[in-house]
Amino acid sequence: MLDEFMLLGMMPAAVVNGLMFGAIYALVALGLTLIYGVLHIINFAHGALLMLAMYAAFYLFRHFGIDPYFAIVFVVPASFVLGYALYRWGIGKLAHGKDENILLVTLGLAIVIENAAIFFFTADQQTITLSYSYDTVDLGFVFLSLPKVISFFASLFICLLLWLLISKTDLGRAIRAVAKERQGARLVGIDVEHIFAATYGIGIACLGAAGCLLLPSFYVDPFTGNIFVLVAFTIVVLGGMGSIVGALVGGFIIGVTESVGGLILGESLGQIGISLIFILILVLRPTGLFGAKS
Amino acid sequence: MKSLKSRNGLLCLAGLVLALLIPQIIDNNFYIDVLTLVLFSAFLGQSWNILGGYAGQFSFGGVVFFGTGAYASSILFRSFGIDPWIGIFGAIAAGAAMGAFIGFISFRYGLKGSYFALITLAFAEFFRIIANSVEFTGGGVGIFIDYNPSLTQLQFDNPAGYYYLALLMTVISLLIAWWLERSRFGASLVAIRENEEAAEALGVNAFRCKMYAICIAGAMGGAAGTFYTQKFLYLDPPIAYGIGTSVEMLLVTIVGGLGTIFGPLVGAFVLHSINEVARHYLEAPGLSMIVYGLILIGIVGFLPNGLIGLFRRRQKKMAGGDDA
Amino acid sequence: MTKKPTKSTISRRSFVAGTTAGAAVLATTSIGFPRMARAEDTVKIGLIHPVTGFLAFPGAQLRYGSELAIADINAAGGVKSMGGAKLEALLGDSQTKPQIGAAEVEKMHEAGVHAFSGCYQSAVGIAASAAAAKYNIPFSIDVGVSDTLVTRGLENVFRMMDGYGRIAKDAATNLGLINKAAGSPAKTVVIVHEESLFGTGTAKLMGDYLPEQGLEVVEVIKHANPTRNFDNIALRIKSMNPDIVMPINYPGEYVLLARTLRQQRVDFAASYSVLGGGFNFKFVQEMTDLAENMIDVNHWYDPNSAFGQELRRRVEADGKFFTMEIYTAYNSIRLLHDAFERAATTAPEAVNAALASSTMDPLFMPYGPTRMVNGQNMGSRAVAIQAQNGDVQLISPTEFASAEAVFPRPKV
Amino acid sequence: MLEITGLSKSFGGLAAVSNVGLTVEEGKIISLIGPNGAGKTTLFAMVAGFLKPDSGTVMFEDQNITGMKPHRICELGMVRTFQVTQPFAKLTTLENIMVGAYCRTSNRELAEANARRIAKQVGMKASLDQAADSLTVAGRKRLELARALATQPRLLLLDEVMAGLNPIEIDEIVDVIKKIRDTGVTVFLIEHVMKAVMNLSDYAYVLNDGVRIADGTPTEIANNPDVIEAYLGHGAAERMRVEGSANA
Repeated sequence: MLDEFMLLGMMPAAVVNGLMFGAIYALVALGLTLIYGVLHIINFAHGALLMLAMYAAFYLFRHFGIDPYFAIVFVVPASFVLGYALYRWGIGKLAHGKDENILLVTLGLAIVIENAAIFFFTADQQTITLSYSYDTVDLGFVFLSLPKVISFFASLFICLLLWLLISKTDLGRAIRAVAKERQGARLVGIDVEHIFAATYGIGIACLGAAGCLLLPSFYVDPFTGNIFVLVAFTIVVLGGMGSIVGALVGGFIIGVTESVGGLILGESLGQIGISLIFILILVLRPTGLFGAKS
Repeated sequence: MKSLKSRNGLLCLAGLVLALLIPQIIDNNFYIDVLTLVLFSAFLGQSWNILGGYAGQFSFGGVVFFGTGAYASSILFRSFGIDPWIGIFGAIAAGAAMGAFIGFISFRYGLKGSYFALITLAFAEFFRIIANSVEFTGGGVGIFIDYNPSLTQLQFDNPAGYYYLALLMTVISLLIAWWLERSRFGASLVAIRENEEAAEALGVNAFRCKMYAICIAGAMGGAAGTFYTQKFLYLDPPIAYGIGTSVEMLLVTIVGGLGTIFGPLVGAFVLHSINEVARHYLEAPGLSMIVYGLILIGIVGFLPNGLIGLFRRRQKKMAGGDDA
Repeated sequence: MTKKPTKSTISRRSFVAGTTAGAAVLATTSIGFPRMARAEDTVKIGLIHPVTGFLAFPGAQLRYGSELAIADINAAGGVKSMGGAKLEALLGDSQTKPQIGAAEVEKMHEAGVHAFSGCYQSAVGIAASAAAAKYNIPFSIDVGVSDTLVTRGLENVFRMMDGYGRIAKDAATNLGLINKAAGSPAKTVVIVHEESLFGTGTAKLMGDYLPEQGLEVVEVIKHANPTRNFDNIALRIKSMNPDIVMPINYPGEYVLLARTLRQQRVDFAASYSVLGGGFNFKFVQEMTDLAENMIDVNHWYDPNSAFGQELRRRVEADGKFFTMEIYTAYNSIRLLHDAFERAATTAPEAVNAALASSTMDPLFMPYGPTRMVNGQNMGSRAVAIQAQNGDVQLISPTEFASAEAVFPRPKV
Repeated sequence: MLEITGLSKSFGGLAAVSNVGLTVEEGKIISLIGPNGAGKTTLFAMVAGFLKPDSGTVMFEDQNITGMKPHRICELGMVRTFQVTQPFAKLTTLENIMVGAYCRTSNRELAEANARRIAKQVGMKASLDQAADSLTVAGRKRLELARALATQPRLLLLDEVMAGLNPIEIDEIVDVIKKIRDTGVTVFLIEHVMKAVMNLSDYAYVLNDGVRIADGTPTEIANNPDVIEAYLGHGAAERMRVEGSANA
């Protein structure tokens, strides 16, 4: 058995590994937190849409040989358009403004997308191998797989872009205005429905990027997306619903918690760290680390 | 108004008589079995409805009570030899205790809305991992229940037995909802749902009412757990605490009609029927569920108040006619 | 309304249809297939598999294998002792849920089913076979690792393949043989298993059996389903420096683990999995490099059998992977057909008796005729297979081997 | 009946109410007036148990109720209404009032009878089966009043029940409040509409910037220079502030 000394020795590696994955978690959570922060809805279709993005990256690679990291250029805009359309002509229309109905519509959407994936893509699990899949970056105390390192920096970069978008552009200002005061925004002439749809679109675009970044170091099947959803919820709550910085920091914390928890408690019980953080943060500080106080 | 009420009473009675006769009328065990699943879903849905529909406390982890009850009676039987027909009371108690535990933590800290929904989700996940990691639940290996059809085991050698058990449970759940709609407690829950602060100003002890509600929901979920294990004879952490059941609970209720007596029953009936019919006609993998999902979205889109809303609207019109 | 004595089924049904909207939905869609006039010119086999939901891939493979067997049998003349009665598949979908699986049993019973084959998940198999037991309808488990399936004393349940109990034994024995043949270079094993019944149960047995083969289990690592990141596990394995890494888990985790071990430059004599979820032709062909020299213990066809080679060719020509689900499903149907043939009736008691005394040749599998003890075929056996040059070779036991084991594997 | 001493509350360093004391005598209509932001609603919230005071005590019928939960205070016989009406939107008027009536009985028939009686008293008989969210502003104000009344209070705290009503509606509600007082219920109200205050009150307290600046009969108050100053000065200041922020 491993003794404590050896565990301690592995700790730095575990922390770094946690940070690597945490960045991708953050990206998944980013979409969720944005949608929650502005539209106040919990998007149950999140996992299904992530899966769809991963399939997009997969087929772009298989049929056209497009590297998944480059595929971001195609998948992100497509995801935005899909998200925008889904909200503008789907979720927004059908939900009649009721929370419970939005929940059901997104749930129904998830069922349709997942099963359409089974129907069209089959339930076969797919993985891709890139020429650099097994290349690593040697930090001395740990090997980091090159795809994960690329994903890590790409995630950070995308978080930065999103932050700039939200805080520096007119669209971002409008989004923040709508998030803060719907009626007020409407009164000053902001097309609130358009902003809602755009926000949903941006949220899904984040998923598009996350799908492309995940594919090289994971697998995709019609249910893969759900694997990341509970984690994403936890991050959203931890970081504070609606907070971009919160999602990033939350992603790192959860990534490290999972990694270190797994090391200490074993990879089965170790998962409990995530739900414990989830419960504790809800009880002790429901606004999250960076959330606006109500 | 009076005639409307007595007519509704008659309708319910007729429905009950029909439900009792169904195993005699329908000579088809598949229908009986599907109806049993409908009743089971309706019962679980009603458990969710009391907390989510009446008290307005949406949960994404309703399964946690079901799983706790299922484990309680299974462990009582396996480790202490207590027959399930007694064990079900243990399951009810365990479910209620779980309700009190989660309720105390959540309501004490004033969690509402999405926050409450998410903490229940987190608790379900928490207990799934715990059940996976401790010995007395059988860990990941789970618990097998011996196949032994007899009344004391709550196992039956024909589907009608389970049907009647599920019917009994559903009728009890309907009576609980009926009582809620006519009692001070129920009025308090609804007031809390609509506006907690205003309710408190009018003398409603919101914390206590929510605690009672979550305990009742927990007790019902616990009973459902025993029913499940005695019918399907195996229990493991994903079955006990998986999100699928939580989703089913809220799905049948919202589709049927939130905060209504018959909402969960109507929702369960319609959704199960759609699933069975779609599955029958569409055999290609995935296709039936695509249709199911589309119909679900359609129901929400066209009937924002749930299926019960349809009947409601008609009834309101009739009530108006009576007054005139 | 209270009097309803001697009416026929049909009029009773129409009575219901006229009374409640509820029954109307059910009745008009005829999803129960009215149980009338049981024609004996077909023998109906109910197939219950998870064709939707997260197990849709193995579910679809099982359904495909079953239908292939039914087509082959019918082409060869059906059940000859019953005047050439054809087999007919009733397709069922458990949606991965025990309750749906059990409901499918009732549905098919109403449709006049004569035997079942299913269900992949043990939890579904347990619920469904118990439901079938009420009618004593024969139930052949095509895949289902839990030994509880056959140890409950249900007289209608039979399993052609092994449960994890006997597979663990076979896995240990074969590993011992391979190791000894190479001069016993391997001494230590790290087991990495998933957290449910399959992984936990098998891992526990391996812990008992491996020492008998002179191998020490230095660490048992349990992981969640799903596990998103195997970096830590790889690090732990690296620090233990074992000779054998033994994964016992599902496809997604199997592949992730293999990739991570490679990325982390973990060196060992062999990856030796038990019922390795991800080890199949797809894996070996698509990730040839990674798969090279990995070993799995599983139900595998006999690569030297002409029938097996032909079956593989047909399946692949159909664009499918020739996975173990196809063999077990195929033989599960053959097992039922053989029993009907010998019983010459569909009467459940007679068919169950015929199943219990079955001595069927498994044709393309590397073992002898079936020998049922309490519903479990004691004649079957799992074998060790290895990925070599983009193909899968049977390496142990040697009497069926198609290639020699590469063990220990050459350094990368 | 109600005795408040030294009540203070501040939010993030800003004092909303500081060291306020006042007395409400049984059987009277007492007003609490003052400009916007004077701390009236905060004071009410503390009295009714919705906010914990930083210091000071609230005595109701010689019982210390400081920091008690709202529902307990309601059971003791003191109930508040909300400045921004808080109807149970999806319930009917009758059901809304019944929630209040259930405070005194768990019997459904009795609660319903009481609710109907009170609806009649406040003039809502015609809209009993109407959903609360379909009521007019005046209707909602009445509903707020009716619900509170249904808890059978001995002291009724009314927070601006006349705001947003037209003069005719105001006259009607003034009438209703007087009748309530005549049934023996003490009324303590926050009001902006000066005319109504003059008309209604037996005694009035004036709050400005969280501090009690005057008290007396309505006539005394109306002639109190401090009060006039507070209202006008603050009003002027308010106007300037609004203009200033619009330019920013």
